[in-house]
Amino acid sequence: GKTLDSIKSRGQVICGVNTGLAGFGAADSAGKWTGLDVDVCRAVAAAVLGDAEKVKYVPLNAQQRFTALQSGEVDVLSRNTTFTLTRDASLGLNLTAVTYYDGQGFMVPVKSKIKSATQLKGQTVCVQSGTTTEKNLTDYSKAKGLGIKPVVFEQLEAAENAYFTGRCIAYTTDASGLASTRNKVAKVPADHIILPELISKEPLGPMVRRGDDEWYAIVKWVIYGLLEAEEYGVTQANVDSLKTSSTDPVVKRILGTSEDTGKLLGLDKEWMARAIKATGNYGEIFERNVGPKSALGLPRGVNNQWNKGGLMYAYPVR
Amino acid sequence: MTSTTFQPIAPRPAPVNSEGPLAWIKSNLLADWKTSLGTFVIGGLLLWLLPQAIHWALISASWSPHYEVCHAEGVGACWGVISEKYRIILFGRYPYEEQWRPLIATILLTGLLVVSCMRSFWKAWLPLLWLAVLAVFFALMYGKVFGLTQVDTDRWGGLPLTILLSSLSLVLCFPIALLVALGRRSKLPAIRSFCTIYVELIRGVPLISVLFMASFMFPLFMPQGTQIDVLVRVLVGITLFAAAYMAEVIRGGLQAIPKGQVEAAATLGLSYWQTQRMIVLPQALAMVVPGIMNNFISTFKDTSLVTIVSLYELTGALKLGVNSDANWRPYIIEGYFFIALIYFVFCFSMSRYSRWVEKQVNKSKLR
Amino acid sequence: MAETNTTSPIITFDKVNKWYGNNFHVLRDIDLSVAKGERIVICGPSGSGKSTLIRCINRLEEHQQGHLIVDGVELTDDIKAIDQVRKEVGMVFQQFNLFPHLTVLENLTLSPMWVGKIPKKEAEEKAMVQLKRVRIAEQAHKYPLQLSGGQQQRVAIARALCLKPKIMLFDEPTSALDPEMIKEVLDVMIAMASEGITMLCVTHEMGFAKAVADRVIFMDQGQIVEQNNPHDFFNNPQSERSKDFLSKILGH
Amino acid sequence: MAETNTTSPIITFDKVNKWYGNNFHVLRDIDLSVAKGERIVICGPSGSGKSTLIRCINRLEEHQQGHLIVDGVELTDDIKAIDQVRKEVGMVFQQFNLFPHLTVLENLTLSPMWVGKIPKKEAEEKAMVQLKRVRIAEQAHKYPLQLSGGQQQRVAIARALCLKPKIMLFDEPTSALDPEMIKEVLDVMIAMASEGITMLCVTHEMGFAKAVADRVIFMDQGQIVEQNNPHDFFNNPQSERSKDFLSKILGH
Amino acid sequence: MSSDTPPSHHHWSWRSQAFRGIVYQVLAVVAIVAVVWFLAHNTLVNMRVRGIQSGFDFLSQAAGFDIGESLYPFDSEQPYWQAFLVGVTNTLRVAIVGIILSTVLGTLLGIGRFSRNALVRGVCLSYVEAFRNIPVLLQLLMWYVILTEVLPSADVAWQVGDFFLSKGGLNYPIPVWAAGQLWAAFGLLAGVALVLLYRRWAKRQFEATGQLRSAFWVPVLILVACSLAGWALGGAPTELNRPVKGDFAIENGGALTPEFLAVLIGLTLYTASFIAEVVRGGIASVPRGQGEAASALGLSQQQEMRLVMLPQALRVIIPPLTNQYLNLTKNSSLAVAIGYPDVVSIANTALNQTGRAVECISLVMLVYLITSLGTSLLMGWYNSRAAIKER
Ligand SMILES: Nc1ncnc2c1ncn2[C@@H]1O[C@H](COP(=O)(O)OP(=O)(O)OP(=O)(O)O)[C@@H](O)[C@H]1O
Ligand SMILES: Nc1ncnc2c1ncn2[C@@H]1O[C@H](COP(=O)(O)OP(=O)(O)OP(=O)(O)O)[C@@H](O)[C@H]1O
Ligand SMILES: [Mg+2]
Ligand SMILES: [Mg+2]
Repeated sequence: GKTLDSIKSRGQVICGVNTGLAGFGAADSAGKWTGLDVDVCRAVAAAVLGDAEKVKYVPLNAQQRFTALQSGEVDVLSRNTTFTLTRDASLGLNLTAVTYYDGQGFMVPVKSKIKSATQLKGQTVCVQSGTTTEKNLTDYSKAKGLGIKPVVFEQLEAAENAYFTGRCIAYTTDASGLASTRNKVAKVPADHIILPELISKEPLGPMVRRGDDEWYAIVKWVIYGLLEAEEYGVTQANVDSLKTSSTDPVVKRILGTSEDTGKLLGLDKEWMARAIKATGNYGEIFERNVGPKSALGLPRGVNNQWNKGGLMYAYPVR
Repeated sequence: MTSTTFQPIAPRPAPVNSEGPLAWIKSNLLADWKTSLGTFVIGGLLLWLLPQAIHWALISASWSPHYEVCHAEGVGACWGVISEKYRIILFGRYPYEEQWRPLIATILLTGLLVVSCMRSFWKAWLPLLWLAVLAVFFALMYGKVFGLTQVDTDRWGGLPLTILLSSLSLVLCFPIALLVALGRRSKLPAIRSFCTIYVELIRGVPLISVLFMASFMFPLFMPQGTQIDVLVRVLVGITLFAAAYMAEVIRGGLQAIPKGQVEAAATLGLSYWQTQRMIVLPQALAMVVPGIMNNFISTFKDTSLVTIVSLYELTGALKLGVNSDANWRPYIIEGYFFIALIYFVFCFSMSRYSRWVEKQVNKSKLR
Repeated sequence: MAETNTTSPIITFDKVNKWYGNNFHVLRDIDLSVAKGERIVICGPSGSGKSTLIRCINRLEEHQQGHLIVDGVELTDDIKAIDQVRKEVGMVFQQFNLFPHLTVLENLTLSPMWVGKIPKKEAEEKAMVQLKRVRIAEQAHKYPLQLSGGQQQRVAIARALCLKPKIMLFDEPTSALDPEMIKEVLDVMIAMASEGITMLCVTHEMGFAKAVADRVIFMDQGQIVEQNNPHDFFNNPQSERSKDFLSKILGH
Repeated sequence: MAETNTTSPIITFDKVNKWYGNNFHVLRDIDLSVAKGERIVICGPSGSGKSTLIRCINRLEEHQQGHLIVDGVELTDDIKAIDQVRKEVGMVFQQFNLFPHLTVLENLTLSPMWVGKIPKKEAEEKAMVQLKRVRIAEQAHKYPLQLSGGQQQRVAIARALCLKPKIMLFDEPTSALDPEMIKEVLDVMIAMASEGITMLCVTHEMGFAKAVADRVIFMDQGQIVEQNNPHDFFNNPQSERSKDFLSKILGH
Repeated sequence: MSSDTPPSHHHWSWRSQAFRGIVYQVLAVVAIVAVVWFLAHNTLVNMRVRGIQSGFDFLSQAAGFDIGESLYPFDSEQPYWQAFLVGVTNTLRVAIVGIILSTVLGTLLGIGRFSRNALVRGVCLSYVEAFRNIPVLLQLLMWYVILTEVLPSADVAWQVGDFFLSKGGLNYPIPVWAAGQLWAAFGLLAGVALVLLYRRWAKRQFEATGQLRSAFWVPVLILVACSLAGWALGGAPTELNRPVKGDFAIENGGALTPEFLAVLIGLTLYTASFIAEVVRGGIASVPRGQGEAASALGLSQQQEMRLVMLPQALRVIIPPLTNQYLNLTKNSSLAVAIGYPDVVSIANTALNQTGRAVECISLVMLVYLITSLGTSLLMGWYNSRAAIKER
């Protein structure tokens, strides 16, 4: 399609990412982008252009992100964005595949002695505007009759800051975001706890523009490929050796040594092998960026493979 | 009736009246009971507040770039936040090792601004100098020439961005403003009403809605696939905004030119454009230099709003640097004071300059 | 020097000196006494200090040396004394200085009502009398800027007259006017002159000087160079300086 | 009515009418022809349309009816014709209208250089000739506002002369000047008059009119009420209106 | 003599000014229409190709989000247009209070520049220079940080009587609504009427006798007495809704949030510095001759100020003052940076939830345009009424 052609001629995938959410999309002081969402972009670039570094990152805030994608400023929006019906149906966007199953939670200071979200009756809660979060908070407050007073901020940092200075009793966003904030932004992470309630479903994943089904397919299948690679044990370390040694027909298809699955997508047959080589499989990406051993320390939980009790169930690469 | 011949009396100097500090205090501070009361109330307040402020800001302040020091009891201002973070505040996310480039670029551009303010440099080659310096500025900032590594515009930030946005938008808005101002005084109704609508429309809305439009909506206005750097779009937004205000300032100057000047030019046979270029504009612009400076000052201040659309100019860079660092976050107020000082130094010197120009202009009106 | 010493003087300048700033010596050793009812015309080249001289009389400018006594009150820093003198002295400016936000009538009643504390009705009646005197009673309810220059100046004269002053000061009252309007104003002034009010008038209208002045004073460089009755002054000026000046203003 | 019809006219007004806006009929059926070299003084009360009349001649105002022919060119919408006429006609304004941001010399060379397209050096030489003619060559490098009013007006005259015009228009050239300076300007104008240039001058300086005018035109309410040679006009005005007017401006 | 209206006539040739004018205008119109068409066309194509929905129908859908502060109750089930309305009232609330406060402060500062007291002059000058030369956004952010960082948290709030100041903002007691309050309000109204009557009487007295009556203290006294009387008549209700310390926050009573306070303080202090300059310029613009004439008429310094200088200065002051009011209103849009739910903030939320960027931003612009135009018209009307009558 057009998108793929222009990516090839420009030699770069343009990827919309978060302005700074540790573990998902953030730049370090040297300008190097890391995170789960970022790795997705890298995998796509590796599959399409053969080089995971050929990505231009465009940091977008909540308000900018959809128009940026709609107008063609970015090729793919990989910015912890929740898939919802409205966004699918009315914004002219396509939801590719879920890369992280999340839910919205609350963070409160330990010293407030709040143990449950139901204790937040009549309290102020800091939230970033222009997110599903804001709406979920309202729904939850209404359903439970809590009368929560939102204090809404334009920018993530402002909302976090207001919480840490004590303007609000609680801070709400996706649980992953809470963990990221607590570990990266709080002075003493142990002073804050994340309440057990998750008040919404937040399937996060990359989006692309409508009207270019080939490109849509490529992004979607790169993600499924990464998932299936994990399922079948293909890793960054063993991808090269498996190319020659593997006898598993599924693995062979993923690595393009038997069938040319790439051709159907308009790519070459090595596409998935390169992606895995560049970023590792989904499990590796998760571990590296947000997993228990990373700075964020999130449990794998629902984001585990389907056969290990999680929700990650890739369509077969076949 | 007798009369005398004229005997000029030589002028004498005025008798010395009790000048000196005491007399000054008497007439300026203690003239009558109301004045004295004011002096005591305000003087008392100042005597009470100023030492506290000085104590906080200077005497008990900590300057060391270690946040632990600031936590100690009795420490006032924690300027350490600046010693620690000044590079990110001044240059945003520009690559650390390459920050000499924005430094030089900023000095160049500021120098050019200063030079442009001097009358003796108001020559025909000044615009060329501007072009040259801007070219060097971009070469330095963006790189990719002379073996400099490329630095994308999304990593530009801090002071260079502030200065770039304000000076470039001023330079660019000028020709637009000139045309619009002339258009608003045109005898042709269609042209006049277009210019009026433009000016009134822009002046009726806040800058941030223009910025929102530039950064969120503009891509929708363009043919598919056109990509315009967000920096450029924001620049266009600010420029169009500033041009409307500038046009009004210039129009004020045009209105102040007596009709007789145009008539005199007409009797000498000058054409419309000759009259504008050689008679009307030189006088009108000289007259409104203070207004132009004021406009520049507000544009300079207004660039701080681009932080709302996620560009990291001074304010944004400060928040970027300090908000994400839990140890320093409580001291962001010191950071704000720091950039407030930067803004103040720039704006204050510009407003002084405009006062000076005003005086010069008035002087030349007298013999 | 000829002084009309028939009655005791109403204004006395005694070695008055004035400086603008520290160096500009604008009035130099002025000695002058003006008798009650006397009509004096002051002329002289631009910048010679004519305006400054008459503005000292109602203390719009203060002198720094010498004594200046107006109607028996010496002008010093004393605010009471200044107020008293200002009640006795009316002034008409070159630029009229009418209050543009008030109607003609309000211009005239302002001071009587707020300073003189007389009721509005009475003040308006008196104002109308003065307006009739300057022959523009029908303009009473217009605003100053709706009038012609000559009319404005006549309002200004009426306003000054409403104070019932003993002394009237005129500072080039006709020089901002068109030729036709000059006459209107001069006519009013000539009429006033016949009523016995003390008048000091800075003007270059030699016709006026000849018609009404008791004395013409010629100033140059902050000094009184020559004073004489109009006939002698115009036909037989004594000093070089005045001859030169007269030749210029009468020459064309 | 006496008209100097010795040569063919250089300016012809033929039933010229002009309105300001839609209602204000400012020039009414003006018929006038001016011979080459003639010197005409126009007078009349304020607002009678004198300025408008002479401003029509170089199309600073446009007339709406009738024909106006200047030096053989009829003035219409045609830009070329207007440009041509303006090259032949110099104009001096009451308020001088010098360009304050240019030096005296630059004021004079502006039009020759940009319109006449002659080299700077030549333009400056010619300008100096004119400046000498008005006797202020030594002020060439000053700025207009550094000069006295009389000097400024002389620069304005020199500027107009630099066009080498066949016709000079003066609109009350002395009425913004101090009495001492009026003479300087009138002297220059009288000198010019003797050089045979066609002059139209709005002025109330009757001395000047008597000294140089071939014809005096009296206007009122947009019409030419009376025209005559100066001697007859001043001593024996024909219409009531001019008698009245003359009594006023000569009266004081 | 010919007819008394001018004939209209035209020569249609390229050398005619009028003809050229028309050609230029047609060119300009074509160029501008082309640009507008280009942009509109692109937008439509872009939206169609990507299936972006457009239109203002979303305004009647349920908003689905809560608003932190609002003058009147707002529920998330109410439609978007009502949410917008809340935003507009929040904007106006800040703007109107800010305009009043900054006018008072600015006028004092401006007059202070003419004080005979050098200290007063110095303080006013430093204030103006300091506040004018720092971006207003920066000032808002600073005030917000000061309010949230420096103030104590709710459990250790500063307390004076029933007033609490904490990170939660300013909490104050509000009287519980009772009939007595209504009476007091009636009393106040009656007081206003009485004051008007008094002023007319005082004016007549002055005109009749030349005697001046107090123009400030007596009216104030009347107002206070009347409201007290009304309050007493109504049974002198003293019940108050007092704020109390809750577990995590101050509860009950009235509250001003730190966001509102920061916006208000920031805008007021910033705008006051500009108004001070406007006032100073206005007073300085009255020609010196006016003051001299007033002195020559024997008016005292106060009378000169009140009767001659101020009425004239006001005409110079009003237009730039209007501009400052408009600026303040427009600057209130910066509230979005510190979380105050003004109309821009509401529009941003709406924009994100519905994706109708064009519509939402246009709505915001429209709100401000209407405010601006409305104010301009009002001031234009005032100006034409107050303009000095000329020929
Ligand atoms: N406030 C002032 N400060 C300094 N110098 C002044 C001031 N007012 C007047 N002067 C100067 O004092 C001199 C005398 O001024 P004054 O107005 O008395 O002259 P004048 O004789 O009235 O002249 P004119 O005929 O031009 O009105 C002039 O040189 C003038 O420039
Ligand atoms: N541009 C204009 N629009 C409308 N009316 C005008 C305009 N210019 C002049 N007038 C009016 O036309 C009339 C004649 O004006 P003009 O200037 O020709 O008179 P004048 O005889 O030169 O008077 P003065 O001696 O005052 O200069 C006046 O009543 C004037 O108010
Ligand atoms: Mg004078
Ligand atoms: Mg005229």
